[in-house]
Amino acid sequence: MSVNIDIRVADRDVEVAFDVAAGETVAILGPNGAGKSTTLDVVGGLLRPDAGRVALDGDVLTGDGRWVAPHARRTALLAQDPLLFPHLSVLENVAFGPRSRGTGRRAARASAEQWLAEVDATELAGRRPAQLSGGQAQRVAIARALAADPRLLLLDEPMAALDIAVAPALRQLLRRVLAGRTAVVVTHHVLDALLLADRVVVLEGGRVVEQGPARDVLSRPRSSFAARFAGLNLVAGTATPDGVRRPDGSVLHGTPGDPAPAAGDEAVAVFRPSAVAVHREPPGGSPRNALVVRIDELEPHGDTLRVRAGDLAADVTLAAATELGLAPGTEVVFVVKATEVSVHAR
Amino acid sequence: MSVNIDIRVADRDVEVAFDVAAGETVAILGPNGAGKSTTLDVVGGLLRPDAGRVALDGDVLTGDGRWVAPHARRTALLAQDPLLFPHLSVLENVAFGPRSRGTGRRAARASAEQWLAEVDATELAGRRPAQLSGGQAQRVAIARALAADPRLLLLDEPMAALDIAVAPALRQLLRRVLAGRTAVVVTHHVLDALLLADRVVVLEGGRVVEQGPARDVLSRPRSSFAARFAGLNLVAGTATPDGVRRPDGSVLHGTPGDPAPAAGDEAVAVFRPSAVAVHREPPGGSPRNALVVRIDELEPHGDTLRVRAGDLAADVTLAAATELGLAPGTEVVFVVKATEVSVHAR
Amino acid sequence: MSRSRHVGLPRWVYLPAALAGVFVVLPVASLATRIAWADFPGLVTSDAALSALDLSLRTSAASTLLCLVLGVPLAVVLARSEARWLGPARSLVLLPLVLPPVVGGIALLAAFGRKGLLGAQLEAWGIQIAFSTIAVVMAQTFVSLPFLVVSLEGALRTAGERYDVVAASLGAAPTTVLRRVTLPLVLPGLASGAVLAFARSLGEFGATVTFAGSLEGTTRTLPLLIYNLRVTDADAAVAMALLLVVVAVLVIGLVRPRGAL
Amino acid sequence: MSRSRHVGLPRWVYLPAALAGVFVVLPVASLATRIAWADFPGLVTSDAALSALDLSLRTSAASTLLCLVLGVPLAVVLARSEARWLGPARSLVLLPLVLPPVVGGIALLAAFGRKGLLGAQLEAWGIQIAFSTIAVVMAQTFVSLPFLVVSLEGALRTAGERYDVVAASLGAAPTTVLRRVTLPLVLPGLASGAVLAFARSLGEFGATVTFAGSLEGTTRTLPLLIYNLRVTDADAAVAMALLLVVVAVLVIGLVRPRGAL
Amino acid sequence: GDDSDAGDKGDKGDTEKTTLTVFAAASLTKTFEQLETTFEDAHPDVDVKLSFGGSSDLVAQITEGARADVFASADTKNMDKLVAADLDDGDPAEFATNTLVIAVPPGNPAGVEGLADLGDKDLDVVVCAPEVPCGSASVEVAKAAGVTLAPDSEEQSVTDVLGKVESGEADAGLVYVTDVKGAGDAVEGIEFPESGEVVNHYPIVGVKDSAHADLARAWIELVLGEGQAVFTSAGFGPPAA
Ligand SMILES: Nc1ncnc2c1ncn2[C@@H]1O[C@H](COP(=O)(O)OP(=O)(O)OP(=O)(O)O)[C@@H](O)[C@H]1O
Ligand SMILES: Nc1ncnc2c1ncn2[C@@H]1O[C@H](COP(=O)(O)OP(=O)(O)OP(=O)(O)O)[C@@H](O)[C@H]1O
Ligand SMILES: [Mg+2]
Ligand SMILES: [Mg+2]
Repeated sequence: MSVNIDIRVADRDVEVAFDVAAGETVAILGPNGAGKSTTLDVVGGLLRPDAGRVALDGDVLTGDGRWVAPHARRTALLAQDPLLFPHLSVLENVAFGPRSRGTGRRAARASAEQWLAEVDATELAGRRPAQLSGGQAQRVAIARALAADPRLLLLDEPMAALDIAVAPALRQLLRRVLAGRTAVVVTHHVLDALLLADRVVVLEGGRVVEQGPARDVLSRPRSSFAARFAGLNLVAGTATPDGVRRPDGSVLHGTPGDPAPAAGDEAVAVFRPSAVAVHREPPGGSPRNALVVRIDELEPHGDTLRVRAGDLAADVTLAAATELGLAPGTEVVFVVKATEVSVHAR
Repeated sequence: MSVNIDIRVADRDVEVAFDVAAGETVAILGPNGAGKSTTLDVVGGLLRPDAGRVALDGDVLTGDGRWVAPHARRTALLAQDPLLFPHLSVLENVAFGPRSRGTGRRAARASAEQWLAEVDATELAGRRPAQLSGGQAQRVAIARALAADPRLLLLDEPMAALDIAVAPALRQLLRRVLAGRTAVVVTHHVLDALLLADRVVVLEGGRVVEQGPARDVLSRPRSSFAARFAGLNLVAGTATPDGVRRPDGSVLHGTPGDPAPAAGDEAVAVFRPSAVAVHREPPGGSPRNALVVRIDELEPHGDTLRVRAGDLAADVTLAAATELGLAPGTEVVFVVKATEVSVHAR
Repeated sequence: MSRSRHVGLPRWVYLPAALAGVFVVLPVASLATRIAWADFPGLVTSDAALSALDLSLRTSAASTLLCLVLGVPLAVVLARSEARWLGPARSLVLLPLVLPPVVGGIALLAAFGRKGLLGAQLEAWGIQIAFSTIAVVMAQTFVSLPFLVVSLEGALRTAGERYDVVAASLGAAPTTVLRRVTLPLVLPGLASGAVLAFARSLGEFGATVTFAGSLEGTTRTLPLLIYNLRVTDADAAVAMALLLVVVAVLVIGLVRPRGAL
Repeated sequence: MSRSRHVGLPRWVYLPAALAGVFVVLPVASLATRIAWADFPGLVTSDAALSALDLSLRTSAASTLLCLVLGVPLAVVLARSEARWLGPARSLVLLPLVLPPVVGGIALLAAFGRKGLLGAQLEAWGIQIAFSTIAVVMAQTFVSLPFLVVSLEGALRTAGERYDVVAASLGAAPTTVLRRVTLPLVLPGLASGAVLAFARSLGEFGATVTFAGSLEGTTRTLPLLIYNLRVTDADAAVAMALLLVVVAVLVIGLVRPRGAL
Repeated sequence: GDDSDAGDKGDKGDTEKTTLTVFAAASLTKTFEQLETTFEDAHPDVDVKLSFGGSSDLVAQITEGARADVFASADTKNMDKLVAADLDDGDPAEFATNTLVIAVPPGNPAGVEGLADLGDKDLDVVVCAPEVPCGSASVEVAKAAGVTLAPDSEEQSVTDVLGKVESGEADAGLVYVTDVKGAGDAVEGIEFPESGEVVNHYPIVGVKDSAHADLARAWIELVLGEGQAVFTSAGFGPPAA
């Protein structure tokens, strides 16, 4: 299910082109009004672009004079507003997709119940949408989109309005269902982008300003928007009980993150540059990780200084940098507490 | 404008009582379906409680056999769903509140323009709500609620759906307008709670499980829900150019946070316990802050250990704690990087 | 046990509303005072009355059905299609509304009568429509259709298309969307439209008498009987009219879905 | 330049929709074929025709206005109030719908006629309604009111109350909510209702002739003239009917708001 | 004379009754309903169906193909239309006449005494519209009497005139003698000398191509013969010819 997107919507000044490989999840990031929802609408067939084309596995959905109706695209779109059908119960809402695809009443019901259980909303099955809280409605809408079993899943801010207690569970659910599925997810949250997406596309003012593998974009953002929330340190390796073993055999200690990896799994350790302390000598004390590195460059970042060494970055104040006499080529120790490092399954 | 709330909505199993002092902002926190929106609806007069009362400055709005109609309460409610009037332009939407209160056409327009400018949406003034992106609609809805100039402002997740580029600006705007205003804000974000609210009320399953000054609840949460996202270190003092001067004269270095304080202002430094490293001796290196403290207690916190010393807490791994031989009564150095400490104006 | 968020109505609204109620109810109540109640049971159970009532109910039900079958698609097309030529088409649907019913009957004769446009063809096939029960149903459908179409189209436009779009993106084909989302959502409007059509059919007189004639058991519906009776026995006519009203209110009361008029 | 999200319609829908269109348009078109076009201009510009047309337009406009003034509040109360007694009240509004118009006229006489319930009182105040233009307007209002009320109530229920609630919480008093939010949001439904009421008034015959009589310039509206003419000059009647149709379609086409029927 | 089964060409089973359809002017409603009983008593296997309406409506329906066996008109003008359309089966025969009378509400509250009072503008007077038969008769009578009528309404039918007088809405109206008689106590009739000047004639005829021409002839015979008593007692005058 690879997707080629190359579209233009003139009256919203949106002109976007990117591809999604088969089985890949792409996250779209960007400020309000950047054209994220517009892009999803066009791919889902809810909006006709002025020009360009959208192709799924080579089948042209839009463009070249062709037009495939939304229902025939098998692209489920979860919009920003949950828009549950007010006249159907929660269960009937979730069963709507399967029923529309011709699944029998009983099977559709069973699959709806299963998806409701997945989003932790089993007890809401008999309610009307008007009787749900905002976050509950959002969860049901997620279940409904997933139950439709689409070839391409389009999610527009699926995690907005979720309380922090459910969000991790849903993030894990999404990770599970997105694995091996072709999907496009709009999000404002860096962790969602990192954990759910293989690749990231950053939109600004209706144009793609940056795209690439999620790790690259998030660790070394080039666009100003991505830079504001990304710039993370990402260290890949295999999971150990208390951290990640790097290819060179050293272990980076951390605490298990949202999708906690089992020992031996592929994993990635994530920590913010601001959490990295820079020392001339390895210090004693609680921090578990002391990495000896050679500074590549120093770049000012607001009133702090970003110290780059290989893949890693540390943010320090100007005062500290002066005091320590940091300069490119200096050998230093990057120190980061294990509690600041979260280890996620890849 | 003090508010007394003591209500019961039987069919949603919500039974909530708390007060809001004049000029105070209260944040309501809690998981999905906890009854947050229900509480706001009752206070705003959109829902009749089965029992109990709501009083504004002693005037009974609901209860004791009285009932004041929503429009007569002067309580503006910004609901979770922006619900902009589809038949009015953005400007007319924002001018709706002032017009309804009897403001002249021109004055209402002027005030609407001003509020639109405040939420950075001036260029949207002429659009219809259908032509807005999700986040744009949310911003306009905020402007509309503020323009109504209510005695009591009720905000239900005002920051959901906002991109991270606008969110800080809007948070500052809200801080400005909430200062000295009586308001109740529902939020899922700890930073919002900390920065916008004087007091925090935590709901779970329709009941108040915890309430108190924002700093107390966020630094030492007692309810399980609050514990999941709070537990911050908060250090109050006066702002210096690069940190906060504590009452004892020592300076905690940090980077300016969202509402950056001017030097000499009252300020609060915020940092997470996980960012605090524990040393036996002050280490060299980039961290600016080394605080000598005596350990009060050690409490296990998942697979980490929370080390409490006076007002401050540090999270360390069990391995580190064992290695350092931490125990109550031990004198240790809490080390935290200046880049991990954000300094906010109070 | 959902409790809807609720905003009060301005008090003054009740004054014109009550006035409107009185204006509608008072004449009917006055009519009831004119009835010789002693004769009433006998009058309304006479053969002629029962046969007319039976015919009225059957034809009105049939024409309401026909209105639904033809009118719902038309309303959907008018509400949802954006084709230019629909603007004028929309006005044409109003024709039977403004035509006095008798003229409507003449128009139907001109189309389907023996000498009408299609009539010759139909006659050749051995079908004679005019002056049959089918003609009654056609006359009623002709005058009632616009009521269904207009009120349903208004409801469809008010409801908008947001949920249709969601349903389509979940894989529902247009027919499924129509059946499971669009129409259920406008159920109050659809019910209002059907009620209007049924009521209009039940009270239909002019087009029926012209196009279908007035023959007991075949084409003489209750309004036609009432018209006839008025010539000979005004009291009986009034009693029969009251019967019609009661029956209509009962039927409508029984079939209307919750919350719909 | 908003481009609405758009879901296609099932293709089969166009078949019954087209059938419905044909069923409505064909008779009227057939009628047009019966007209002696040479005489047409003369007929429709005769004094009698012009005076009847003028009277029809004036009375229909007046009764539509009256329907709006009385009917909008009634529809709002029926759609928004939750009082128990409104259930039966709702059915009562339908009465004039099912009453054959002639009986409606008799009912109006029973209420407002000289010997009617209120008539004696009115006469004492020196008000005589019968045989006046006011009677025409009353008869038209009586038969048209339910159309406005029913279709507006359907639209109000479909639209729901979410925006009303928002408006109230922004400090809008109920009257402001009604004027600036509730009614603008159901504008398509309101327009449909007004069009229905206007059209029904324009075609009204039975109640008018019974309650108001038929005198040129005072009470003889176009449908009454058509009925009269039909006896002596069927062709003239048909021509006049066509005039009525054209005028109605024009008036409705000119006044209807964008997007409304 | 009635020859019972003579006209029955019914090819349906003997359980099915043969239907004889009679179209008659509305003013004949009561009398024809009486005759229906008489006829059906004499012809037990025949079901008479009566269709009443304005004479012009009925003619229009017959020309448009309505299946009628007999047509009885309230005036000669409409009968002539049927003949002109060549739908008559034999010559129409006149079976009754009718004259005008002034109808006033019970007790005659306005004190109407004669036709001249109907020219009084202060009285509420209703008449039939000149286009309908009773209206043209009213115009002629007034002309003959030298009175200028001042109507407040020109009604579509006799029934409407009667309705206005019964309800007290009008002080006086011009209707037929039979109408006043039929209305019983609801109105009073005031005779006036000029009424003889204008006489309304009621012709009847069989309709061409009737499937039951014999039965139709039997009905017409009943109307012209034995049935005359019924018309007389309803207030009709005898046929002029
Ligand atoms: N129906 C419409 N007509 C015209 N312009 C529109 C319409 N809907 C959205 N826009 C505009 O198009 C641009 C892109 O909107 P879009 O909804 O795609 O933004 P987004 O990236 O999803 O933003 P958000 O994060 O706020 O949801 C915005 O400037 C918006 O104002
Ligand atoms: N109209 C209703 N009828 C019945 N129950 C309702 C209704 N609306 C909400 N509820 C239920 O009442 C409870 C409280 O809902 P409420 O909307 O107040 O939650 P909330 O705290 O605002 O949650 P969220 O964070 O998801 O917005 C929930 O269990 C919800 O399902
Ligand atoms: Mg969006
Ligand atoms: Mg909520």
